[in-house]
Amino acid sequence: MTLLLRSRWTGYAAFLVVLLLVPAIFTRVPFYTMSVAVLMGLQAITALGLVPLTGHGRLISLGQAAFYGIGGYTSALLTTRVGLAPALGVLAGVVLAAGVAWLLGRLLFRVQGHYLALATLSFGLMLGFLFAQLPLTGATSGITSVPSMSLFGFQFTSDVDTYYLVAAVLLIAVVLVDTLLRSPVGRALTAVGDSPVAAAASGVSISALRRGTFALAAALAALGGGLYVHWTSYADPSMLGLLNSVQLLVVAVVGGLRTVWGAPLGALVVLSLSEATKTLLPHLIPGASGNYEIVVYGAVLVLVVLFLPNGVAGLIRNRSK
Amino acid sequence: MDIEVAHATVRFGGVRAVDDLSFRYAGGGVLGLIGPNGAGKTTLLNVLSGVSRLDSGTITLSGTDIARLGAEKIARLGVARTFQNLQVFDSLSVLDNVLVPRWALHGRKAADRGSGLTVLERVGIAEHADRLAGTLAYGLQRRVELARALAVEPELLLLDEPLAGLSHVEGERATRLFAELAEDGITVVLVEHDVRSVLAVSNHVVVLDHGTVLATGTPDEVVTDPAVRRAYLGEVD
Amino acid sequence: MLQVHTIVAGYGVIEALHGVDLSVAEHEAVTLVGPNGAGKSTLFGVISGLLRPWSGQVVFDGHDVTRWSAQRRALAGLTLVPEGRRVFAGLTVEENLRLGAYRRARGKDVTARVAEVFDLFPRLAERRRQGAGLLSGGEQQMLAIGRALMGRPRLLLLDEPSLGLAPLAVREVAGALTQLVRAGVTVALVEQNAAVAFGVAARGYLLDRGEIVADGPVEELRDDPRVHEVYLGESRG
Amino acid sequence: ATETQSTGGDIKIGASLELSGPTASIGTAYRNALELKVKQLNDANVLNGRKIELIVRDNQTKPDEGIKNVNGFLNNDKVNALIEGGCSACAVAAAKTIEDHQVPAIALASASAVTNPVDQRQYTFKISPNPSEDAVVLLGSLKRQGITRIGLLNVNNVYGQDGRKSVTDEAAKQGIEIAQAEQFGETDKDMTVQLNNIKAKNPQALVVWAVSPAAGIIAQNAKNVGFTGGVYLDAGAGAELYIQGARDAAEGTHMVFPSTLAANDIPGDSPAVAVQKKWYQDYTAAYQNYSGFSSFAADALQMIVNAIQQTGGTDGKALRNALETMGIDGASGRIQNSAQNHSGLQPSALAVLEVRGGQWHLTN
Amino acid sequence: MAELFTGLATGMTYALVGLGIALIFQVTGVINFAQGDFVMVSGLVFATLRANGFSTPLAVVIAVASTTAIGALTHLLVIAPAHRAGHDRLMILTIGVSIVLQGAALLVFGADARFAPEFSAGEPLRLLGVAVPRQYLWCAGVTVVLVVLLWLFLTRTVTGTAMRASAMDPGAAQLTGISPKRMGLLVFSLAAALAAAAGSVLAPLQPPDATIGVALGLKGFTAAVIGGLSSPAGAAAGGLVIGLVEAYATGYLSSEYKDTLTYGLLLVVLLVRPGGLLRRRAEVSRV
Ligand SMILES: Nc1ncnc2c1ncn2[C@@H]1O[C@H](COP(=O)(O)OP(=O)(O)OP(=O)(O)O)[C@@H](O)[C@H]1O
Ligand SMILES: Nc1ncnc2c1ncn2[C@@H]1O[C@H](COP(=O)(O)OP(=O)(O)OP(=O)(O)O)[C@@H](O)[C@H]1O
Ligand SMILES: [Mg+2]
Ligand SMILES: [Mg+2]
Repeated sequence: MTLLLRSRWTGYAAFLVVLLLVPAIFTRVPFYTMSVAVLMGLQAITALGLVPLTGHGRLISLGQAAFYGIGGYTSALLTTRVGLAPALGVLAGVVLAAGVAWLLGRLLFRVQGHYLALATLSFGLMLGFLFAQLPLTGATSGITSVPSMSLFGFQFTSDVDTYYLVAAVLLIAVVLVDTLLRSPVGRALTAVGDSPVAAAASGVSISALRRGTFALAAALAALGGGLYVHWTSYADPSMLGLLNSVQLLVVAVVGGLRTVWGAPLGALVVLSLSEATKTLLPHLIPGASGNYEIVVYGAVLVLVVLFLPNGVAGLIRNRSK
Repeated sequence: MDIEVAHATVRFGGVRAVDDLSFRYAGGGVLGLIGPNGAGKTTLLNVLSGVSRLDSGTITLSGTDIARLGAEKIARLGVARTFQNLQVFDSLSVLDNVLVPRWALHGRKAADRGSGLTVLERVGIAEHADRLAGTLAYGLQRRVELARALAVEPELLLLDEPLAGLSHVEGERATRLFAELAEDGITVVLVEHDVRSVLAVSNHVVVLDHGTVLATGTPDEVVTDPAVRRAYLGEVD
Repeated sequence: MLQVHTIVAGYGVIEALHGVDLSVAEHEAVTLVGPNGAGKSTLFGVISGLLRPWSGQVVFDGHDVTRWSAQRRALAGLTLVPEGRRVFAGLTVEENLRLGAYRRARGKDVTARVAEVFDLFPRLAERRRQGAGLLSGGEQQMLAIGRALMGRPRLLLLDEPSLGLAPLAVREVAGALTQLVRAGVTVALVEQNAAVAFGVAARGYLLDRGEIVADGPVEELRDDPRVHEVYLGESRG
Repeated sequence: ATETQSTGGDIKIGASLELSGPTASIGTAYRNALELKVKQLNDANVLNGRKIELIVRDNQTKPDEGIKNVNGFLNNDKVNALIEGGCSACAVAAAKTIEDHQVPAIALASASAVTNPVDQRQYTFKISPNPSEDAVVLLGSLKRQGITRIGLLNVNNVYGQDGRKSVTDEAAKQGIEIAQAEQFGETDKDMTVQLNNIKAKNPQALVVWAVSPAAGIIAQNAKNVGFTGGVYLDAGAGAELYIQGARDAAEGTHMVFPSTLAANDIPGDSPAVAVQKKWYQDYTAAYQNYSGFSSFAADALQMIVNAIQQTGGTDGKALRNALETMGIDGASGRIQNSAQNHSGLQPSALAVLEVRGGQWHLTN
Repeated sequence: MAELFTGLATGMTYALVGLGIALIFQVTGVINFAQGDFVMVSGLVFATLRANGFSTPLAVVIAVASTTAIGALTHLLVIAPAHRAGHDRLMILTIGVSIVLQGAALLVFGADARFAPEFSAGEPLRLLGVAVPRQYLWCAGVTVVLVVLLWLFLTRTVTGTAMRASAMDPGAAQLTGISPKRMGLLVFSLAAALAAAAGSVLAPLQPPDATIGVALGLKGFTAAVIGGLSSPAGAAAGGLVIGLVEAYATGYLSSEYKDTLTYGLLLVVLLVRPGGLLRRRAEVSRV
């Protein structure tokens, strides 16, 4: 037990150290910038919800971007139109997204769990098209001039400042989700994923558990989306795109769906890959502007998935054994 | 726990898996439930545990009508079951398999390692506590099913072929366990094709065929029933 | 017909078989018995090609088939009825059976063989258009056996064929196996039902913790104290 | 950040363009144009020995990627100026970063949010036909022909919605009635139903805000539903691609576009006209097909170079000031920026063109 | 009336892409995100060949052959080596393939759309007062033929049954002599061939460019989903339903909110009929 505790807290500590080292590294390695670091953090936060939902509960969501969008738009609207403080705006987005997910879950999980993928797909598309049309959400132009994040009087305007904020949020989110997964609730969730019938017959309230997990995933996505709009000062319908949901699944699967380390590792690997191909390849193949890098990026993605059956996180765990 | 089944019917398309079935069992001891393949035994356990719904008829457990309750609600009434087609939680450890129902039904306090191990010891798989349940041999997974049901601390225990795949040695041990459980006051419903064991531990036996009661009585009464011999045991024995 | 030389096999880092030797002569019926977790299914997995051994050799019909895929072995006449039935849940009973003869028979022949299986298991005939996943446990077991018979194997491996079958059906299966052996099919059988194991087979092996600890004619094994300790228990098979 | 930028060496210009994703064909035309223009400028040695170095990166039409590209250019490549492609959302999302770094950027995107509000877009400029100016030219032309009732069909994205708003506003001013307005999705391939709804209201002309290949499909659909009024497209419809896509339905349809596209028809031989004609010829010689989008990219680069020549250095702030007051006669026509207007392509650059004999010509 | 024809016409294009997605899903449980890119490749090959003087039949044959080869290669190089991979990983692998195909197509064909003439030249036909381009009849014919052939293949031939079986339990399939790898190869080749047929027949109507794969795949995916993902016929029906809903929403409600309405309706359908439109019962196994 103490060993377990120790390994767990060393994991968090190591992660903290890595997070703190990122600025130093990212300003020295040619293809990184702090904005890449910020985006990695945001994608990690957003993809983190897929670990309990998809990794343990075996529910595939293709609507994670919809909640990312709900979070972003809610905060963008409340801060620009009502003048709410950004932190409160983000909070409101998180609550709204979780609430919507909870209600949607009420309808969805009453019937069949694995139709989640299909229903979230249509939900995301519907919402995306709606936001791209409504005058309230600025239609396809989106909402511009969203104020920067501020907390306790501190303004997060630069990429570096934003990075520290995102890193802190990510660390807290990772610890929370990890704690949840290690708790009896997490065990029950895994049980529901393995055999819903047996879990129900064991007294587990499967619909509540699924709904809760869905809401948690939605809340994390909304958190990522909220931080994103205050960083770029801009919310636009592409936030809700299906491709964004797919990208989040790619991040989570490449990282490893079964552990909380999968989301940050996946974000690190996937984004590094795209940045590296984009910046380094033109130097390797002269005159290869543009399209070679897409091919190489896709091919490397395939190789990573082929050779790391349990994601990048699995690799690290195997090594340490 | 008193079981009353009245005019229960479960249809699948044209098939009547349970067909206007009625019987009553006063509870306590072991109720043996036997019958040929496809007689409707598993289907009956499914409706008793809320996994399937009745198409018509009623089922009451100690006076509570359970026809409209879901599996989880029925579990809260103190009903536990095992599955004929293994349904262990593959990606959890053996110990966690038994802790899930303890947490769900009795709260965090009841779900400690010690209490889990006690249950595992009872079915003889404590040595495998920390292995992933999905990697165990078939016979051991069968016992994980049993342990998980016991972890509920049920009043009514529904066992669907709990001895299938167990070695003789383990089968005998499990049969003794059923008798002990009955002595502890748990009502055990035992579906099993190992007739010798069923007859040995049951107080009362119901024989199903084509979804209805073919015969019912003490073990001695049913084995000598010619209809049972013809439909289930075969002429010779 | 089959020789297995010093097979070592396992899963991940766990070694389940520590150098097993076994052989089955043509037209012979052999049984492999042992406690749960001994490695019986693992050994059958290796023989059938579902599992690659870490080292050792499988020789079938004079060919070293160790590196052959499972499907190649199946087409060559080596068929396994796997543990846990593994019927194709989304296909109908009849489609399952027809696939049993995949690339080994055509048109009318297949239909004739299906009819033979229906003769053996009339229950399946009643369910021929039903999805196999919806069958009762015993019906699925019948289907798994029937599917294997469809391919007219020369060496038939059965991993607990009696599992989930009602006594009458067990007797029918045992009878059918005896008939097959008489008709010249070679059979190897894992069974927890000692009556079936020792009834059908003439010779047997006792596997315990990944090693063969005894072997010989079934009459001898029946009285072997080691067999009693880990397999038969108090009662007599 | 400005002090780290080079003052004596090569001039670095970063271009974040859509080379994959739904608008890759436009981004690719921009890249071709930039590469051609860089070569021309370097060959002509316009910067006295200092070479222009162009770095192109794909933004996949995604704001996230756009931000990463722009940050990489500014922080790692230390570029002296930026060019952003046609993805409006990418340009808007990157605006804040560009302000922070005080490096001038010229976007080729059309949305007004790219340069508005100007006080938050001090360093961002754009060159592309402004929807509002297109509308002025287009509706002015319709009005002169005595047309008073039009139908409107636009694609449902930033480009189309901007156009719809501009046309609606301008129509109100000119006293033209919009009998029926319809919309279609970015990936839609059949607009028969929308055109039927429009035709049912009997407008005299149809105004279309769509890009290729949808624009070509619309021309065909319009013909098939039997719409007999004039068809007027906005600049996005594309040049050759539109004609190829619309096939014989293209004949007689119109488009507002920089007159460069009909370079051979432009009367006179003033220096301004010569620039347009030369670009048309150069681009066609280099890439066989002329792309109507190419001139914007060429002009963006020209303006940056002019600013460097003017200020004699690469200080971001000085360049910005120069761009803000700059006026040139570019390949796309007259461009004149001001403190209030960072989107200086002039209506005078635009003309209404017509397809005759499978070629774009100036409408008589 | 125009709504009906337009709806059916666009629906058919969704259906053609959805067919292959449903086929691969039904047989392997994998959602193939590269299906739209197969269509794209075939469309580009077809259009390029036509532009270079090849006849329609020859261009179709070459387009189908080359795309089928790409499908087979996809399986051999990407899917087969990932044996034992879960569906989530396989899905990501197909996303990787989709990215590679898009990049490769950009390199080979450039970014511009390619235009191809219709299979049979001539003015659009007048059906009930509506002008319908002749190519749509080709689409309709091809869709119907493919759906019927596929259905017959999957349910009436041993190979079709074996294919479905190997998806349900590859191990058990091996025990009956089926090679899951061969079946996988067959299914990917078949799906690519379907995509290729779709790509050629659609090219004259929807000028293909290197980047349309994603949008096509999305529509096909949606069609397959509405059809319950359980059968190619379902996907075809799903495609037609989306096409019709879109067309009628555009015609009678609002072209501005047509997509919102379409997907809102889809969501409602999924909530009311979780098995998709065509399926009566979702379960195949019990406890
Ligand atoms: N979901 C279903 N759909 C169709 N038929 C079903 C379904 N469930 C059960 N059946 C049929 O109902 C009958 C009863 O099945 P059940 O599983 O209850 O039998 P059983 O008595 O448990 O048999 P066994 O001893 O073989 O386990 C069987 O013939 C089975 O095929
Ligand atoms: N998938 C697996 N992963 C890891 N270990 C496994 C796996 N399958 C079996 N084992 C282990 O291999 C050993 C042998 O198992 P096997 O299934 O061969 O036993 P068995 O003799 O068939 O038992 P039973 O009578 O219960 O079926 C056991 O210790 C088991 O836990
Ligand atoms: Mg049963
Ligand atoms: Mg076994």
